[in-house]
Amino acid sequence: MAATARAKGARSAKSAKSAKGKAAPASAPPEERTRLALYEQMIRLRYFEKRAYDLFLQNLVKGTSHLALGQEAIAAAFGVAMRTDDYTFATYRGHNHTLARGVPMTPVMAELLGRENGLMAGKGGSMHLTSVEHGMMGSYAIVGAHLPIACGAAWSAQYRGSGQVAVVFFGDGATNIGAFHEALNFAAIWDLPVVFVCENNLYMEYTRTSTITAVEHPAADRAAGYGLEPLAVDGNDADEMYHVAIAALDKARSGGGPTLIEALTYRQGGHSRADPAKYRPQAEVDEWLARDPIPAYRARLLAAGIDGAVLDGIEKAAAEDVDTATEEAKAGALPGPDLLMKDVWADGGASWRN
Amino acid sequence: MAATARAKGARSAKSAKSAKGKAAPASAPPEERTRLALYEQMIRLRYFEKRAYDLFLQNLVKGTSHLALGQEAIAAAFGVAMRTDDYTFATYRGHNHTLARGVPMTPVMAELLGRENGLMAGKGGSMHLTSVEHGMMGSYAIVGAHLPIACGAAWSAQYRGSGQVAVVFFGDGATNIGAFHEALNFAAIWDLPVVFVCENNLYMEYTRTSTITAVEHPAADRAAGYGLEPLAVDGNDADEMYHVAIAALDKARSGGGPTLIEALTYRQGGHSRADPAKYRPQAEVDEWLARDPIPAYRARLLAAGIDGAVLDGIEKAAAEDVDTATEEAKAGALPGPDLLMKDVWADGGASWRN
Amino acid sequence: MAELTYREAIARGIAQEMRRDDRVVFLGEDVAAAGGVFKGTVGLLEEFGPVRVRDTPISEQAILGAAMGAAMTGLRPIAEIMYSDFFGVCWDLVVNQIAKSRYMTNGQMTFPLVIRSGNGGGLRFGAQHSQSVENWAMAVPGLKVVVPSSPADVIGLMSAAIRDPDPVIFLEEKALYPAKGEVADGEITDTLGTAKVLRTGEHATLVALGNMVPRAMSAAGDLAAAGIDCTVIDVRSLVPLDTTTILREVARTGRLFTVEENPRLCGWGGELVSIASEEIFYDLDGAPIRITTPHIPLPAADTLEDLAIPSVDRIVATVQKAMNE
Amino acid sequence: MAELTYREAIARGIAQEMRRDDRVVFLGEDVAAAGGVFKGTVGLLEEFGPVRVRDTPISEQAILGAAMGAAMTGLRPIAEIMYSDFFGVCWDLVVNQIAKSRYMTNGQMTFPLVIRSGNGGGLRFGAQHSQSVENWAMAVPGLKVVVPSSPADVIGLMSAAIRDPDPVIFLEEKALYPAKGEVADGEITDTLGTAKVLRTGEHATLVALGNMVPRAMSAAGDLAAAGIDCTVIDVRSLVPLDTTTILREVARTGRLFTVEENPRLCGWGGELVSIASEEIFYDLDGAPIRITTPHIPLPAADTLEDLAIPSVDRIVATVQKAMNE
Ligand SMILES: Cc1ncc(C[n+]2csc(CCOP(=O)(O)OP(=O)(O)O)c2C)c(N)n1
Ligand SMILES: Cc1ncc(C[n+]2csc(CCOP(=O)(O)OP(=O)(O)O)c2C)c(N)n1
Ligand SMILES: [Mg+2]
Ligand SMILES: [Mg+2]
Repeated sequence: MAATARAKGARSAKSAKSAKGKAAPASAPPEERTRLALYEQMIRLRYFEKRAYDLFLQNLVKGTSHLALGQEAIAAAFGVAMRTDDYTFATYRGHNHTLARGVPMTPVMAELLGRENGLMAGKGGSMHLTSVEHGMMGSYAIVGAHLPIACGAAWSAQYRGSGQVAVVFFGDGATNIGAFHEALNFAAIWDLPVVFVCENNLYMEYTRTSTITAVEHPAADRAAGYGLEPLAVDGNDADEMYHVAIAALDKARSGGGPTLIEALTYRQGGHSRADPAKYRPQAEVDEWLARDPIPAYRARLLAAGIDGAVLDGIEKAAAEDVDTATEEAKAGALPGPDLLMKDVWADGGASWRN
Repeated sequence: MAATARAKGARSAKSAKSAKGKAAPASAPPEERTRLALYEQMIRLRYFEKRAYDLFLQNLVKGTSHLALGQEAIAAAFGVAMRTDDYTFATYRGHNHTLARGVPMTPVMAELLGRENGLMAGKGGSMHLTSVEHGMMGSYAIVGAHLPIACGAAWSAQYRGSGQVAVVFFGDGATNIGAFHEALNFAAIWDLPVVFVCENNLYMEYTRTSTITAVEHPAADRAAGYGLEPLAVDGNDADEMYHVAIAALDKARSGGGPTLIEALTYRQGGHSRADPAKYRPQAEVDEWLARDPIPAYRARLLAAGIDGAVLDGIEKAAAEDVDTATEEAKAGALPGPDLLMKDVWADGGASWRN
Repeated sequence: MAELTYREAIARGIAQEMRRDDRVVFLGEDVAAAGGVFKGTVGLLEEFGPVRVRDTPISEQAILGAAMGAAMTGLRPIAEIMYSDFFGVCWDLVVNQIAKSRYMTNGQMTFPLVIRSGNGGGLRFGAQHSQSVENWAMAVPGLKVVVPSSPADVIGLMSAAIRDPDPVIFLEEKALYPAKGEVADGEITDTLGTAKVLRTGEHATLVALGNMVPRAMSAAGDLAAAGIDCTVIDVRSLVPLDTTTILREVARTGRLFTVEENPRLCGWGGELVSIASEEIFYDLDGAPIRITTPHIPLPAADTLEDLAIPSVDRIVATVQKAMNE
Repeated sequence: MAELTYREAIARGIAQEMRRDDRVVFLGEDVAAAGGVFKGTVGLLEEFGPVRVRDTPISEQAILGAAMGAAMTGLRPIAEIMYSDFFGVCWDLVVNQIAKSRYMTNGQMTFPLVIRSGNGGGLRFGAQHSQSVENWAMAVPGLKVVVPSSPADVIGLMSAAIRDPDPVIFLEEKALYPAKGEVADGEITDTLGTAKVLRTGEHATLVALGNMVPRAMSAAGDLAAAGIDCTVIDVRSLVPLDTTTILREVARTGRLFTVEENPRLCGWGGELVSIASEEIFYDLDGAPIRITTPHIPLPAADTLEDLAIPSVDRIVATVQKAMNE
């Protein structure tokens, strides 16, 4: 599909705007079971994060935590589109991307609560969710760092001939840090099987990214600088995201090299638990709440003739899973002293002397 | 002139190729005294570096040193075009840019020889030539670092309303490091009076830059990513460089913000004294030796009716200056112990304790 | 006299200096309109305007490059690196450029700039947002390094740092942001390179920095109750280091204990012990002892983080054991 | 048995490991076609081909990110950072990502990778190309740090570093690249975390690293002639640190002298002195003394650089003065 056709060393970049047109594919909607999977994913992510939010308010979540309420369509689309052995690299805003790879809710919730049954036994915390067995290769809390790291996993896949693809999610604000630039050029020249997904939710922490970025589309308008096609898509449309994800994954898997996707979306809440997000005009918030990816998608599925009872079932199951996860997480023990000095080194220990 | 017209937030980049056409200005050649100044500059730089090379061979130059033989037109053009209080930021390959700001030859030569009468009394060495009184704000040896630093000097000029412009020179290889990306975006969003000059001599140290860069023009093809016009020019044509320099400096001085210039040129010698440059095809070297900026420019001046005796005089004077500088540098004392513990701090000392 | 939080003291210190010197400018991420992610710079944009107080992109190299270039051309910039862990993405500017350029240019340039950064653990932020990096900076010639432990010191040392002609790494202890303290009215300024003796004792000297200072003080209280009478010194400034005050107290008491939040290896306490051992070896009545975080990345869970960072109890137990040997 | 330079030993060590394990890949700037700017990797491209030996752009963050991502997914990459000063532009990957990710993920990941880098002064390259950064790395939990001082150790420790399952910072002393030494034929491998006693004496122990080792050895020769009989220890590995060997010798001789090329503050010698003072205080017969480069950026001029870095004469004079006090 044109939106992901690669023009290596492309001398001229079509504007993200025009690409945006192209990005909405003429292709048919995904088949029903795919759409149901997408809906189920979005619902599970939404319910999980709403519960996580309640638990902050009860002061059960220690440290910080970053919700992606409103951005679920992107994580869901890739979660459904990726091969089970593909690699995901996320940021501190990584709950959705972790769950979307099939990581159970309980260890994720328990990690937020700092319990021993947490995904990393409480040693990593909410910003570093990782589950290697699910291809969730980590959540990274220093802006930009994981783009080069994802290139490394892609390089390894290329070297091993495994056909795996690395998908790395990052924000609009991350496009202005040096690591972004180095990773994009590096991936392009080595034709690495990596998909760069910029979740453009318009804001860094409290600053509107457009006020500190030289171009309108922080990712898409940089694509030409790496010989890539600009690609700006609606990150709140699960079907469109799914098509774009499939195309980028196929291209990477077949040796076509990297794709840079800018998915427009919105962070319905604050940057982190500490943030009431007062800096955003109410009109803007309202506009985006109206573009919430989930209700719209539910309506679309009903319009497509899917039985509402099926969707009810999905919602009910997700709600039950969240309740169970909450109980199991709360019941988790606090990590004990034995964990403190474990696993600095591969031998399981932490000794710096002989 | 079109070549420097700024398209802030430009959504679409014209290709560097087309810009190259535009970059050769329709405008009239510089006036005669400007052209003589350009010739004099090029000759002085060329003679100086040839002598520096001889001194390596005599093992009088300590440490390393990086020549820019063949790249003189760029330094000369900016040297002539800049205002005396403008700021220059260069790399380790900075002899030419230092001399072009009017720094006398003796202290530069003496610095290469590690003498007390060196520009920094031998404490900096050839990679860090600096002369604040001449607006030569330093030569930097870590690739990329000085681009953000130049932004700072430009920010300061903007804040003080001084009308000064910062000009920063860097190589083609430097366009793939993160600092390049951060500096360009930063300069664009703050409309900083800074001119970024990429001296594209086709190579990093021993690696051809085109083999590790995703686009054909490492600088110009990135311009659109910062809302800047692509601009690739002939760095071996002193007249063209001069016009481009004047346009970029005027634009910056009048609040028009940054310009990114890619000047195509060639490093006639190796990367550093250690490098015989065997990795380059002889045909390529020959082609570029044929495009040496100096003989061509001499011929052009003669064709324009300038008396050859005037040019002979320029060459004779430059040769004498180089001889004098060599003698004075060689006669310089070796830096003494008193210098070792001086000027870590503004109080002139180096104490870390009270 | 007013009671202020450590957090509030930051804006007060910066504002005090911006009022008296319009060469002082301030930039960083979310520092202007939002008043800082730790709310340490609330009100500065309103008072000094968008030309002197500027929000930046997430471009730490650009932030520090801007500060360095501005400092070498006559301004006195303050740059914020939100968390000190992020020095990792702009370390070149700090250690290779800012720290060295004065020396390399034989004194042609000076760099009157301050880099403020939230430092240290205790907030359950995990390994990438909790480091104590003071020793990273201390190890690099050309940087002054300051870590205040009270609101009054925040103001005084901020003032001194901004007025100082050299680059100062000003580390704000995140765990202390909510800490309250009495602060005098009017202009407050202080002197870099001076340690503070917070309490004088006969038996041992505890030397602490930043977030460890209040813990050392309460440990000293408990130890006094147990019959061990300690001097407590707040280092405040690692470079310049006030060895005069510290060595005097260590020599007088004969015993040295350092309390360091950093992971053990190459911490400032090791440097201090080596200085004391070399210069006042025969005044030491027993082994100098370092109390530090073990040499591990910091875990996120509260129970684990509390086990890692030196606690009052660990300080008390360590000192008691050593003194009773 | 063959005589090899330190420079040649690098390619030999890497080739030895690339032959036995095709998970070992190598990337860096100018390392392949050019064989490295120090000519340390000549022949590797020819033997192992462009898929395993790759030239990169000037993108240190990409280089180390690539190594980290490859290591967590089954490869055993070797990355070159041309000069160790350049860690400044990729420090985040080293200290925040590579060093911490195993611990943060509760052991889900391992990072079997080696970062090679040219380290130290003596070549008149000036302040930005001459630093000894071993202590920057030693201060960060999760990194192993190795600095060989001879061609044989280059091969053996390179082999050990590549086979080690943890990230190893492998610092090659630029000043030693031309140094020659005898090297056994066939496979050579060694053990990380082991110091070497190069010479045994009764009166004092000199502990040195990298480029300072040959200087400590010749100083020991001069000192012996002057009646001071020294043990000389080559630390070789800062993390893990062979405290068993070092403390044994220091306790036996009663005197400790460290010889460090790094600027003084927070050098490994300070850490070592603090360990010795804490653990074998009563075995020390006199003040432990550190011989280091003063705490300044390194000057470029040969005369000045030679004054800055510890010389044989300075070692001899310092030890003599201290022993005769
Ligand atoms: C190098 C670095 N600088 C600053 C920060 C602090 N920080 C954390 S998240 C964030 C905003 C990131 O914005 P964006 O990339 O748009 O991602 P989003 O949070 O919107 O998903 C900032 C500035 C950081 N973690 N790392
Ligand atoms: C961050 C960093 N990486 C690598 C180097 C080593 N190095 C010095 S010059 C150079 C090549 C630079 O090429 P280019 O930018 O084209 O400039 P040129 O030397 O051609 O003028 C390299 C890789 C460095 N100094 N800094
Ligand atoms: Mg965002
Ligand atoms: Mg070049």
